[in-house]
Amino acid sequence: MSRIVRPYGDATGDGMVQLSFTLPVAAGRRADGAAAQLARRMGIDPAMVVHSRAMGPRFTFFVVYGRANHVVDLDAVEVVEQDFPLLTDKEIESRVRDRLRRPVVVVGACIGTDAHTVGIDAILNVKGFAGHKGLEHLAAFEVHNLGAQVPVPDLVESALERRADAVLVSQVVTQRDAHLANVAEMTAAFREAFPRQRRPLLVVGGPRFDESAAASLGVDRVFGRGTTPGEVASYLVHRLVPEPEEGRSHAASH
Amino acid sequence: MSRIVRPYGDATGDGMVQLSFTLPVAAGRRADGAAAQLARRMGIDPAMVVHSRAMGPRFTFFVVYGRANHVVDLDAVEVVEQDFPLLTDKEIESRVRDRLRRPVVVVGACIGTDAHTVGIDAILNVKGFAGHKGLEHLAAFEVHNLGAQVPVPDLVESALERRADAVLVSQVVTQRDAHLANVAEMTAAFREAFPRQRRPLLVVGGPRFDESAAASLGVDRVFGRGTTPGEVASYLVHRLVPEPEEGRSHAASH
Amino acid sequence: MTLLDLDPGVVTRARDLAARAGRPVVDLATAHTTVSIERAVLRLAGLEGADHEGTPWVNRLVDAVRAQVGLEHGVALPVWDALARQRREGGADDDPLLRLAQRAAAGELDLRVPEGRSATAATRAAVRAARAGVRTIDRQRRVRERMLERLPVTHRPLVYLIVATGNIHEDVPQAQAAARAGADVIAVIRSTGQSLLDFVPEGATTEGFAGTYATQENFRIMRAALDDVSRELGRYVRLTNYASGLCMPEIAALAGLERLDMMLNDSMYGILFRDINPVRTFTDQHFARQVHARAGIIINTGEDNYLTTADAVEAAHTVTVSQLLNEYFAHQAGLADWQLGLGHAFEIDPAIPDSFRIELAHALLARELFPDAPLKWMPPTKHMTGDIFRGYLLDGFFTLAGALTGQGILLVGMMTEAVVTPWLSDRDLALQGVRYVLDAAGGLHEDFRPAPGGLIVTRAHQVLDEAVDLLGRIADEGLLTAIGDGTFGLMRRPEAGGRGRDGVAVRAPDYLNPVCEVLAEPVVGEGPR
Amino acid sequence: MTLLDLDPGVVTRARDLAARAGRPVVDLATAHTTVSIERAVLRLAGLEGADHEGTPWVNRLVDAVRAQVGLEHGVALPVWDALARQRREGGADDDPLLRLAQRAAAGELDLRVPEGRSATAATRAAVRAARAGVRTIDRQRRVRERMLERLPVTHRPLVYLIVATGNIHEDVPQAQAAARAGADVIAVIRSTGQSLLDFVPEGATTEGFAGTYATQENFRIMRAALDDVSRELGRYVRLTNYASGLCMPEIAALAGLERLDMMLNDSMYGILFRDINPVRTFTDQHFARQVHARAGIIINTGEDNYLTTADAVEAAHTVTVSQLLNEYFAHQAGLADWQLGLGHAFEIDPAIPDSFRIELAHALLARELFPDAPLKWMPPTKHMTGDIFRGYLLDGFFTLAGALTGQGILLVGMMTEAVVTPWLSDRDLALQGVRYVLDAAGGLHEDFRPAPGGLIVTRAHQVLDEAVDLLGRIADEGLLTAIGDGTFGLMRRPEAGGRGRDGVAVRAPDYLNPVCEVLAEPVVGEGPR
Ligand code: B12
Ligand code: B12
Ligand SMILES: Cc1ncc(COP(=O)(O)O)c(C=O)c1O
Ligand SMILES: Cc1ncc(COP(=O)(O)O)c(C=O)c1O
Repeated sequence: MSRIVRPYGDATGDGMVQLSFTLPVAAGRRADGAAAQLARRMGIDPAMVVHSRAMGPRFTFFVVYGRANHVVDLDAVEVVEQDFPLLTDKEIESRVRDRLRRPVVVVGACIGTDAHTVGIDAILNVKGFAGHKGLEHLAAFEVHNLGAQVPVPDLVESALERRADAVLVSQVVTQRDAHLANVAEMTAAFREAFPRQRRPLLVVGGPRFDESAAASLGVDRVFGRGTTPGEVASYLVHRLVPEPEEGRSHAASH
Repeated sequence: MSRIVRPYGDATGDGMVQLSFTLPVAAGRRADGAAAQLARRMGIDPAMVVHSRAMGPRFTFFVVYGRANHVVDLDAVEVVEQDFPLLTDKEIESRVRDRLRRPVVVVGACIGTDAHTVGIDAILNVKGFAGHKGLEHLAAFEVHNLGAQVPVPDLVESALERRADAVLVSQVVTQRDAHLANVAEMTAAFREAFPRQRRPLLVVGGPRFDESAAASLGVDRVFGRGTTPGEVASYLVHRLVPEPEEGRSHAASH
Repeated sequence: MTLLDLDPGVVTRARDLAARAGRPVVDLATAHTTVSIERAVLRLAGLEGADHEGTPWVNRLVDAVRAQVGLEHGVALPVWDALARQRREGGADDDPLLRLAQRAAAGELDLRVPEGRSATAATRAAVRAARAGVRTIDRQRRVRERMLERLPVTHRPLVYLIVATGNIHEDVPQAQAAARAGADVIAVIRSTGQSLLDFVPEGATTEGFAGTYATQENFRIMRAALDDVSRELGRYVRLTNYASGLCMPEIAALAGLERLDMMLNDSMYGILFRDINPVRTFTDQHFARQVHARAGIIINTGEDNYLTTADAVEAAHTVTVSQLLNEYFAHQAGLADWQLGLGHAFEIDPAIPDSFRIELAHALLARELFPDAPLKWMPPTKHMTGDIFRGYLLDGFFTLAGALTGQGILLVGMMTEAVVTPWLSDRDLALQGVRYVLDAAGGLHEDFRPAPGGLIVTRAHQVLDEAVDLLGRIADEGLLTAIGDGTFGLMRRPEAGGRGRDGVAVRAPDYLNPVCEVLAEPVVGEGPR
Repeated sequence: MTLLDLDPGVVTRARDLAARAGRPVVDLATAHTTVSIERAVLRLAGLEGADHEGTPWVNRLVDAVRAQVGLEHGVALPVWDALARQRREGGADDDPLLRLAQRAAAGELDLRVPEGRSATAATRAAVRAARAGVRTIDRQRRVRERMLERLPVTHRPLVYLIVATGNIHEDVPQAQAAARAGADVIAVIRSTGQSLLDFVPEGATTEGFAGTYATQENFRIMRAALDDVSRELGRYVRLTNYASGLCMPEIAALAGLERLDMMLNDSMYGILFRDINPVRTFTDQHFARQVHARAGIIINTGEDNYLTTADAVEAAHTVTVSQLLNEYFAHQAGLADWQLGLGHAFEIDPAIPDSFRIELAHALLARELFPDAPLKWMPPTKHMTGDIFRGYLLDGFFTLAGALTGQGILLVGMMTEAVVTPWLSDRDLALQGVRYVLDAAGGLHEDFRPAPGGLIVTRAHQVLDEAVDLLGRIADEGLLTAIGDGTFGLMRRPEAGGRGRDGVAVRAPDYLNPVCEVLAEPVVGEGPR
């Protein structure tokens, strides 16, 4: 099987894509030309500007169709493969009971000014998500969900107080990269408050995160849209209560 | 005013664009990664894969949002500016009456297997387009509209017979570049049938043509989507019945 | 359902006028034959294949007959007469008809119009041969009926989707994907030029423009692929193609032989939109419909097309007129009401105030005029633009109008209508949109009660009245004159003009069409569905 | 319109129960004051501006009062008493209140609760000062009424659109563009964190997250910009912001002073979705609504939000219950029915069969329960995904539901709901979609007659019955208990919890709120609209 693929409109290899955007230029032939230029710079050639619409005197919206000349190299795809086994509830319960002999302590919050709790609640609360129950539902976890708009210092304090094994942070609002700024503030605070060895596992999640950005964000793991509680539970157990052969990358140590 | 602009999402310079396409890969994390890779290769970074949907086991459809890092250089935009004055009906009538002293003879057709006559009818027939009446409506033009699916040899013959000043060809179906093939066949036939000097003006039109492609298509002019009869009439008069100061690039000579 | 409170008197009057306008055309059709009808006869008698240039043997043989003895007697008499002689002459003969055609092509054949006993013998042999073909059609019909029992599709509308890659081998997976995603009917659009070809191409084809050639082999491949996916899904997926253009009768025959389930088949489309000669079209059409009637195929008519060249409000009554004419012609050819997928479309300029309600008026009028016909409801095309978002929304409202007015066959609209032939993803998105509307609002027709005397009711009455007026005019001046005047779709098509005129012949008194003879025999085991 | 055939007895019972459940809360609200109410008093009395750290002078002064004499008497008595003394002490005094605040901030002020003649004098002076503020509100209301006469907006629904760039100077052109493209109401969303700030930021602001700070100057800038565009368009474009969060009363006052036209103002939103203390919220809310009532502002309540955290079918009756409570509280604060933009939303999972008809049932129930309220109809958010095409279609059906059920204020849905705060093009596309639906199908309500005993009618009755049951329970156990139990939006908020509790004080017997005094005086020239 070929490891190089192209976009598919209605035939293999046709490379066809659809694009839309606004340019801050007045509508007209020149604007259409500008749109075609942008599309070509993006590697779309031929580019058909199939729709352009004036939005007031200074902006024009475009729809472009065309052939993207870039290919996708499937071997070079960066993807966070699920690098841990998905465990059943039963496996999680027994592993934690037998090996850790106490519940994994999890502190969760929406930090900064973000008040979107539905995502973190979906992971943590019994109610869960899309038919999967949240971590609370398992005896293997002791969950402290601090809710919305939690200031970072409060989160750190709570993590210290509860002796958290893992801190789960949700960020949904991404305008002006608020989520990145908040996560940076959070990791800095944890680095300051905890010695390296005792720092809880830092996990962030939210629909607009790039799952491959954990290292650059300075966290242990990032979860994106559609995450299920089971994935998070499995990951936490994998990292905190590893099977002997799995290695002890970040086993719970207190 | 800056001559470099970027796409505009909701703030100047944010560069935001929307993109959708299908890849021939099974849905999943790897597919999402492949989509992100393609977007990045197109210069979109960060690229957010906000939607992916399996279409059967072998294809996945994606919607991507992100920041395009390409800029538009307005000075480098290729555009066929309207390089002729837009004339009123009255100007056209009097110019042709006074200077050519006979109507401009126009032969029009949809060639090849294309049966989409609405576009060429819009330009030629009285009924016209979007409130503008077609060329037939002016005494300045003698219009022969041959209709749909006209074989190129028939078109050439008709042009010879009518002593056409201009031949107007419409092409709407573009699948497998049918329009390009048909235009190539047409220009070749006209080159063969007419000495250079007596060859009628060759004009092609249709919604998917790139107006800047006249030279590469070997025609005198290309008209794209939304063309009005007035533009075509003005262009024909400009080329065939030039004002003295306009130069005689292709004046009607028989 | 009588939401519009139509006056039964006016409705009856409309049908009477349609009959008055249509009768002379049926007489015309039954007084002529065409090369394609005669080729269809040979196809049903079992003549398949093409020569090394790709010219089908049926063309070779019909051309030979026409050259030697003229078309007016039909091909059956000269051909079966020649066959009898060929048999007598001896020689390898596992496919005598093919050999005859080959000999005709080689110019080795001496044809004549038999008389007396030879004629009687030729007639009997020809009818026997035709009966074999018709039996195959009957068998396919029964296969369909059985499959529909085992893999039933009870919901309405049937969701109808187009594939058009140009390559039958790309069409197959796309059609199967569409079926899996919810399509009930798959139409394989034909290559742009096919309708003007005076022969049916042969074999599996991979190179079409904006569509795939309709060939017997392509029909067979697609029907088999859809049978597979039907079984997988537990739901019979119907196949559609186009019995239109210069080869309408042959395509109709092939459709019956290969178990297609619906066919685009309009009485005037070829005249108006392909500039095919009117007499040729009406003659072909009558024969094609007789074959469809026998095959249990649902025909889809093409009124929607008028609204792509004429205005959907101004010309609304021309749609109604054409539906009534199509109904009349269909009945004359033996089609039952359940086989009449009369066409209409959601083509009103969306910028017009109340456009959606006017659409409802038109759609409901069709529904109430033809209560037992499935009706084919076509999506917006003309007013679709490169604004794919707007287009997606418009398609959603089109679907809603279909659900509110009980349309039977819903052609799925594509957001890229103004841009490209549909992509894989366009179809998937479109089906998703249809599902949303039908699932979320499909039952809303229960709550849809046009206000008495309101815009919808008034508009529907107005269109019907205009239709009656126009029918009156057509009945008086003749349908062919009306077509010549640009009554339909603003296209003017004079009776003497158009392509394919020379393939028409007036039937001689001894004209024989063995297929028509067989079709006139009583059938066993027929039943609606 | 009585399409649902609701039992008037059940409706009356629902209102009676809402009154029983609400009464104790109104008593609670009028028995308390809050820091923000007191700051609102100072604002209406003319105290503007902030210190070099950006802390508003109203905060400085209220904090000083609270520190020195407590909040329970209100700030008016100590402040105007101190002002009287300041006047007597002499000094530069073109803005004595400001000087007082500055002195308080510098710790130079000695405050006391005046008694006897000093109290009477302070009361009189405070009321006079408050009256000036209320007169400005009255003047602004008259300006709005005059502008609405000259630049009338008679169509319904009002098309309501959000801008949210974070930068007031980017908001202005976007708002104007939206108005030109058809928006009747512009809402400027607030920066995510503002609701938890216990002060109102000052000045024009350019840095907000997912919204722009609500400041008096931003209000002024945007109102002026919309006045310009209103004149240009010949149609008064309304401005909306959020009287919500810890500063609800102050924002309400600023909205009146700067002629905002609608305000998001819910009795429970702050409790449920910002974890603000219930007593604080209810107390703030009562005062804020009194100000809104006087300003002729339409409030928009927040029931739609419940359906983002709870299921829209299961929790449908909680919306009805909350609407009835919001109505009761609003009436108690003096708001008229035409000022009640009660909220609800199109948030049913589109995958549910008949989801659209169930939406119609819910929307029609609200319409028939509150026939004189404008009703705020919110678009799908929760079930929007990155599939922007599907989202665009869903938004179209949302608009249709609004038109079919006569909603007064239509919040325009965005196809990018699940992705980003709206782009310029999203708004433009969205308005185009709204225009299509309203123009093409806006009149369809004439033809919409829910089948008697059908799904829509049955569902509406069921929701009303469930609402009555729940109201009964709440009336018995108390609203605060119900909120603590997670009755609304599945959020549990105990009475003692939440932010801002320490800004609440029980009113002392001598508590004076000069604004409330003025609001209780009869007004001249008031009239709906
Ligand atoms: C519900 C909602 C609200 C509710 C929130 C109620 C609540 N208690 O949470 C209310 C109505 C209060 C609200 C308010 C606002 N909202 Co809001 N809201 C939404 C909405 C509709 C749905 C979000 C949601 O619940 N998704 C469902 C959950 C289950 O999905 P999720 O969050 O992605 O979580 C999943 C994964 O991401 C992951 N995950 C998430 N977090 C975490 C954490 C960890 C540790 C892990 C492992 C995994 C994980 O797992 C979850 C399950 O799969 C979205 C639009 C949309 N359709 O997405 C807008 C949206 C998120 N809101 C937005 C905005 C701007 C606001 C406001 C600021 C503006 C306003 N509208 O007034 C306010 C203020 C909120 C604030 N201060 O933060 C924007 C954000 C834009 C951006 N990208 O920056 C959105 C995208 C809407 C929009 N297009 O404008 N909102
Ligand atoms: C109407 C229509 C038809 C009608 C045509 C009737 C007729 N007599 O013309 C009918 C129903 C017959 C038809 C049939 C088919 N159609 Co068709 N049809 C359309 C439709 C809906 C509108 C085209 C139209 O009339 N536009 C209005 C005119 C005014 O616009 P225009 O053509 O762009 O012309 C303007 C300019 O381009 C310019 N212009 C055009 N020509 C010229 C020439 C000159 C000299 C100049 C100066 C200017 C000029 O000026 C005009 C005025 O501004 C389009 C979809 C769409 N919304 O665009 C599909 C479309 C064009 N059809 C298509 C196809 C594939 C077909 C079929 C092959 C398949 C089928 N559906 O069965 C058949 C066969 C037709 C054939 N053999 O060619 C495709 C083409 C795909 C592609 N890009 O290759 C489209 C895009 C639909 C789709 N998405 O699949 N069609
Ligand atoms: C009734 C009818 N027949 C035929 C066709 C097209 O077939 P062709 O052009 O291949 O004959 C159409 C196309 O829409 C149609 O509506
Ligand atoms: C009633 C109500 N108030 C307030 C808000 C948001 O305001 P904030 O979070 O800024 O208080 C919303 C948001 O949707 C709302 O519906």
